[in-house]
Amino acid sequence: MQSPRRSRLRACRAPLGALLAIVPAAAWADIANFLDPLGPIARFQRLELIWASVLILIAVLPVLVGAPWILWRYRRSNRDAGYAPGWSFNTRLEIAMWGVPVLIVIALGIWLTQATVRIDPYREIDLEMAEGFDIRLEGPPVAIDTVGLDWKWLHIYPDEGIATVGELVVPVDRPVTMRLTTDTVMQSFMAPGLAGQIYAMPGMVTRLNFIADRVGETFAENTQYNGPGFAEQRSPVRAVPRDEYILWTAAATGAPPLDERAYARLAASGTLDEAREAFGQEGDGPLVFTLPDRRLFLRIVARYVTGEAIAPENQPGSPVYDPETASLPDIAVVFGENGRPPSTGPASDAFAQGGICGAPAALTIANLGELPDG
Amino acid sequence: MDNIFGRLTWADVTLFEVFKDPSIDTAVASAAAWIAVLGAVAVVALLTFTRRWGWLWREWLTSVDHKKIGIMYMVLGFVMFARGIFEGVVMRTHQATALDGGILTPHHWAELFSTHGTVMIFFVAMPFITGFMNYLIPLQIGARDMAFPMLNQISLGLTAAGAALVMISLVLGVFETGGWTAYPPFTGAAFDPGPGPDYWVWAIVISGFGSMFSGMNFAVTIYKMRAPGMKYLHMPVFCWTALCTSILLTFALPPLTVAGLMQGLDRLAGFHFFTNDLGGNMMNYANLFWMFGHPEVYILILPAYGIYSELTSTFAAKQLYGYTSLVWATMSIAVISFCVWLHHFFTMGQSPTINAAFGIATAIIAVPTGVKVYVWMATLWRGRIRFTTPIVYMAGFFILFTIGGFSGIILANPAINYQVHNTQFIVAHFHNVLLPGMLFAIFAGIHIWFPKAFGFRLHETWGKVTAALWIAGFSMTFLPLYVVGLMGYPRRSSAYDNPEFVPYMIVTLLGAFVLLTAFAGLVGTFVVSIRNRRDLAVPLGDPWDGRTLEWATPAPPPHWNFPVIPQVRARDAFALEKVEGRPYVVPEEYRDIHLPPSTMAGVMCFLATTGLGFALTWWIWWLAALSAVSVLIWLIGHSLRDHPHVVIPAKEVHRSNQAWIEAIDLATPVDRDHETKRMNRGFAATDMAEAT
Amino acid sequence: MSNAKPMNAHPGMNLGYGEGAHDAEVKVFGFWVFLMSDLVTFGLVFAIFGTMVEATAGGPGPREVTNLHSVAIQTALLLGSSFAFSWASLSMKYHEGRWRTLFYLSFAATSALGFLIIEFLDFRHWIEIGAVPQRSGYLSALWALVGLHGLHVAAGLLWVGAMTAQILIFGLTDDIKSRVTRLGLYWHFLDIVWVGIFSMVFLAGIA
Amino acid sequence: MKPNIKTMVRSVTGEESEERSFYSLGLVLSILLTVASFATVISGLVPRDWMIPGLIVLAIVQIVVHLRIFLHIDLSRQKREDLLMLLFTVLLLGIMAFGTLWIMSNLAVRM
Ligand code: HEA
Ligand code: HEA
Ligand code: CUA
Ligand SMILES: [Cu+2]
Repeated sequence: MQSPRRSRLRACRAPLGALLAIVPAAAWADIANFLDPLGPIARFQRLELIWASVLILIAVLPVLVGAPWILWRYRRSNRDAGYAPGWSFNTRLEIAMWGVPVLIVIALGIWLTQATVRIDPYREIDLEMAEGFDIRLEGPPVAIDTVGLDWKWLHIYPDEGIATVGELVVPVDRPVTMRLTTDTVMQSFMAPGLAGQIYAMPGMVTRLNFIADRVGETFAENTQYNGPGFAEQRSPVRAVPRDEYILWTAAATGAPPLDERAYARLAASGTLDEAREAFGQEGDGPLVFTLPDRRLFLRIVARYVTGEAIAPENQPGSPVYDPETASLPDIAVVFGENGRPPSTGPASDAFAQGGICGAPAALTIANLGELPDG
Repeated sequence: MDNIFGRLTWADVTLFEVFKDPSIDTAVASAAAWIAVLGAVAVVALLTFTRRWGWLWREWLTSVDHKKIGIMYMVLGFVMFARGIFEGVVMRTHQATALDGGILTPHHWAELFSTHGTVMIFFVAMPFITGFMNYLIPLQIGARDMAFPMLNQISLGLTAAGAALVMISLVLGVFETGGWTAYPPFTGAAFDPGPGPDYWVWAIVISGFGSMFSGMNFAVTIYKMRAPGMKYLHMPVFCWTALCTSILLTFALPPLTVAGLMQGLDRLAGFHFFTNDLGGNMMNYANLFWMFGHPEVYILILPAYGIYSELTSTFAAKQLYGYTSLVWATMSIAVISFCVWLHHFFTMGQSPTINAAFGIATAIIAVPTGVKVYVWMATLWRGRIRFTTPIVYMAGFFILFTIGGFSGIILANPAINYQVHNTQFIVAHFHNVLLPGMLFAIFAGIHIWFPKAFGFRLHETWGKVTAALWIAGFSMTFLPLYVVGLMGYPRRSSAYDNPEFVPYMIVTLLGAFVLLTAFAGLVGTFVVSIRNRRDLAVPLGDPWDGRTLEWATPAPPPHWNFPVIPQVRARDAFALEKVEGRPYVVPEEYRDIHLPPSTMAGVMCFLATTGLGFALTWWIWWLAALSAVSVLIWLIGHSLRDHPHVVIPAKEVHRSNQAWIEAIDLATPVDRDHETKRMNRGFAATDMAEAT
Repeated sequence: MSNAKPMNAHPGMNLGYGEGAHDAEVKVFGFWVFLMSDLVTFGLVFAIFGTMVEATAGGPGPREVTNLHSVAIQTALLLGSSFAFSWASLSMKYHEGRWRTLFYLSFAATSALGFLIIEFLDFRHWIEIGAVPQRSGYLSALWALVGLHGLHVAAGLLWVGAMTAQILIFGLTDDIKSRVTRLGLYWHFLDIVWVGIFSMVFLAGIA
Repeated sequence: MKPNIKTMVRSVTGEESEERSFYSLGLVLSILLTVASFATVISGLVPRDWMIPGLIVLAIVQIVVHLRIFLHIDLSRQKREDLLMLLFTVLLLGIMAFGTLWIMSNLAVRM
């Protein structure tokens, strides 16, 4: 690792920055964000924001308007205004003071509960939910496994057999069901144009479900500070028509494989630019790989629940991490039906792990040899 | 370790970094280190030159007088505030240039927001709040001192030790870079072997003990030391808020201590509480931290609410509207604040049921807070409002804090929180409640009680201009951050690539410079006021037509506060007496007054815990053992000696009180139209009497 | 302020009425507040322990670390110590002279010392079987919880030592009595924490 | 104003023996409850599912006994403040500890 005080950003950025400064802001106007969403979940969140604001304003406007007025009206020099130094209680006023906020909070509470349950990030977008949001589903869910690395996101498409870094591509009108973890410190994956964020934590698997209902571009970023390259952990998300998606996956088949060695090198701390350099890629496009081992994601999760200490040399993100010797365990976490972890399972004693959450007690671990494929 | 300095080496001294590798970045770092060192040297030199060491030692450092301890807390707060503000302005400057880069390295940027947050919360806001409570509580409840004067001094020592560690990190080594929340595993040994996170851990744990002891001390003082006749419902609202804050301090600091110590064990001894491997679980840290962190922000805001309550009724010359409602609101905020901590990690993956439950609990806090705001409006209603500096702050508070609370309620909705969590929206929210909420109250409070503590008022024009700058500067600096937050700009990022942010960033930079002017205005206010202290003098002690007991003493009050402990009959004790026309009665009989003796316990604890924290940070084991053992031995030795109370003879009490009463007899009362004029010597003609 | 009521509520505080009693009452109440804060600390460590019972990472678990004989002896010693302390308080309250009080105090201290020794033997055994805190989250939490209690007992012992010296120097003055009373609260409080530990950590661990 | 201690001394011997037997009762109860706890786990008489709840109940009862007898918490007026403080602490601790267990166990299932 470089000396932390030396900029890892500026070197590679100066030319790029100069370029961007010329590119007019208009280029950014097309990029979707929370205020200009690309999918129904984010749109719903925006609606929620508007309605909650309106409700809160009922209680807040009287202050914003009333306080300045009172201050002015009852200034000392205004002898026409009344003066009631002993006035200190009024039942009706008390009822209003307590009652109005209570009513608003009740409304807010009901509202918020419904909204929270409705867009639980773990909830897969099925027909019922699609109906609720008034959208069409034009195909089965796309499974994406996302791994947070030091300063880039790795997106694994297990069904397509490919993986990307620096770009997330999703087909329009097909739900995306994403599992997330990290192979370093805690991060938070956020795609503002689509669904907001969820934490990704080592040894654990969280979920995020979303769907894009129009073609367009937004971005995905990490919002949980994780070191000097943090600000660069942001990459485009493209929602593309279904045919284009198929073309895109097909085009990736010729890409280099993301085998254990390549993964170990990718996991080393570094921004996307640095990763491109490490893999000898020119330009500023994403890195694309094919996926020789579809259990890569599950093996990454398993790294933290083997029951053995992780040597710092084997811990991506550690200052002494050594990509040349680092390895992943030959075991993987197994999920039960519905992609849900089974509550009981044949966890062998050697891998008894867990803790209520430190490592997913509910997941089970299996030797790679015994794993069912896929 | 064979090195007697543990793992501390010459390379960790940051003073010369700029010469080794010149850049803006190292210049800022080295300049900060030099300022810290030269500042300390300057203070030492000044004290030596003016031969003030003995005075400092006798009158201040060893004093157990709650008033002096309160003032020392404020001084500590101001020193750290200067650092925090400077960092804030540097950060704004960086962000204005941060389209794809910026003037600082990302690592230095991280150190800045981490120290800024840590310093502002733990070593600015906390000392300010504690300082106010120290100064005011015994005076307002009619007591001579705190329940545990020596412990009070020790608390100050521990807080100062934490602050000292943060200052030392400027010169030796680096500070932690994971923000004031210091989430592991990022701050764990595997990812950051140190010393930064160690500085953080020990500074926080040590000063945390100080705050916890303060909390207990205040709580017992208010429970047990009230003047005879002062029922709970006779206490000034500030005391109520202080009581609730003390309870929060007592019960909310343990989670922080536990989290901090566990983090320390992980780092120093290889435990596995929050590590990635072997069953560690960083979610426990988030959970523990916010179990402290949320009540913490109410610890900061409740006394501020207390100050606003005193302020409105004093400067509107009216009885407080809805006292009972305020008391209930305060207590419910205190209790509910323990039930909402999860709203800081809605996005961790728990079920929607849990999220909704904590979201609702959070929204409920809007009710008592709203009641408070309405109560203050009702208090001003039909009052006779004087536009002194505190009222200017209050006006800013009404508008700006309400906006901050608004965004808080928005955040409390998990569905929306998924979008704005960890973005600049949060930064806008919490500055929006911390500055117009807490700091405005502190500044207003300083304008109100400074004359009590030092015997002269602060300059009004300077004060008002400063307040106005502050309001304008705040709005410019932080309101634009709401917008960029909604556009998805994460907090703590050193750079961005969206050019649309640039105009907002430039506005906030200008705002930060307005704030800097405001800070200059603050310094100016003090300088001008000290220069004109003769004209501004209010030795008689009641410049604002005050309502509570502290105004019934001269300014500054004598060490023993009250010649005889007052007998209280009702709320607003002093105002009542003024209305009834017999405010300054001469006691029939004076008695000897016993006061607790001076002690060097606070200084001892300061030195020992600073040494301990420093030693644990740098693995200097002998120093750690020495500090711990020496302070233990000292404390035990202290308990084996007799410490007779200081006795103030009745004669002296009589003499001093008589002098004050006579001065009042000679003075003419000043009405409210002239309260900011030179003729205000602190003997108020009350407005209320005239109206009733 | 001085609510004129006999202050016999706390054992050992036969201070009658007035200033002295008020002062003692304030101090005892203050200490009570401290204990409540400490209770929260312990409670949180318990809660963390609860979240980590399964985080053994393949290392030694509750069954390996629990030695019921040793736990039973520790429990007996601590209870005995607590009881001896109450006798010390009573002897102080009923003015049986400082030597009587010191006699009971030394009983309390010896039992507590015995407790610490047995606990130390347990710790040594844990280290021998590899149940060190560095092995797993569960063991970290275990050591933290049991160790925190042990540290409290050790601090209490130090305090008893200091108290003994104070009693020898000053005799049983009002001030000293109030201090002994506070020490007593602390002593009994630690016993309560131990009840939590032996039931929830050791017995529940092997249940 | 020093209270005259000497005059109050031996006039209260009835109270003294009462207090001594009260403490002894505390000791006996504690021993019984402790034995019961151990027996719950090792006697084999209690079904497994009942062990933990049984232990919790026994521990709570014993804690109450300790509080009442050794720490002198009761409902009399002078002590009400201590009691309130205790109840308040238990309330907060309940919120914090059960909140923690609730949140963490839920997270465990969802990860
Ligand atoms: C003094 C400090 C202070 C205060 C007073 C508050 C007050 C509030 N805060 Fe804030 N908060 C912080 C300091 C503070 N906060 C800090 C420092 C953080 C970030 C920590 C970090 O991550 O670094 C934070 C973060 C934070 C979050 C987490 C955001 C996230 O990380 O995702 C949330 C979420 O619910 C929140 C909510 C609230 C609410 C609901 C209030 C309420 O108390 C506000 C109540 C006030 C009002 C509502 C206005 C007045 C009311 C009326 C005029 C009428 C009644 C209104 C209604 C009926 C709606 N705050
Ligand atoms: C009390 C707390 C407090 C205060 C006062 C401030 C004050 C300021 N803060 Fe903040 N800040 C935090 C608490 C606070 N902050 C916290 C907790 C964080 C999070 C850290 C983390 O991420 O972990 C943070 C983070 C933070 C960031 C990082 C945002 C990010 O994550 O991207 C930035 C960026 O610019 C910033 C800026 C500022 C600025 C410019 C000021 C200003 O400089 C304020 C300037 C104030 C003045 C200049 C005072 C003027 C004085 C007067 C008017 C006095 C008048 C008085 C009398 C006359 C008596 N702060
Ligand atoms: Cu984090 Cu499970
Ligand atoms: Cu909060």
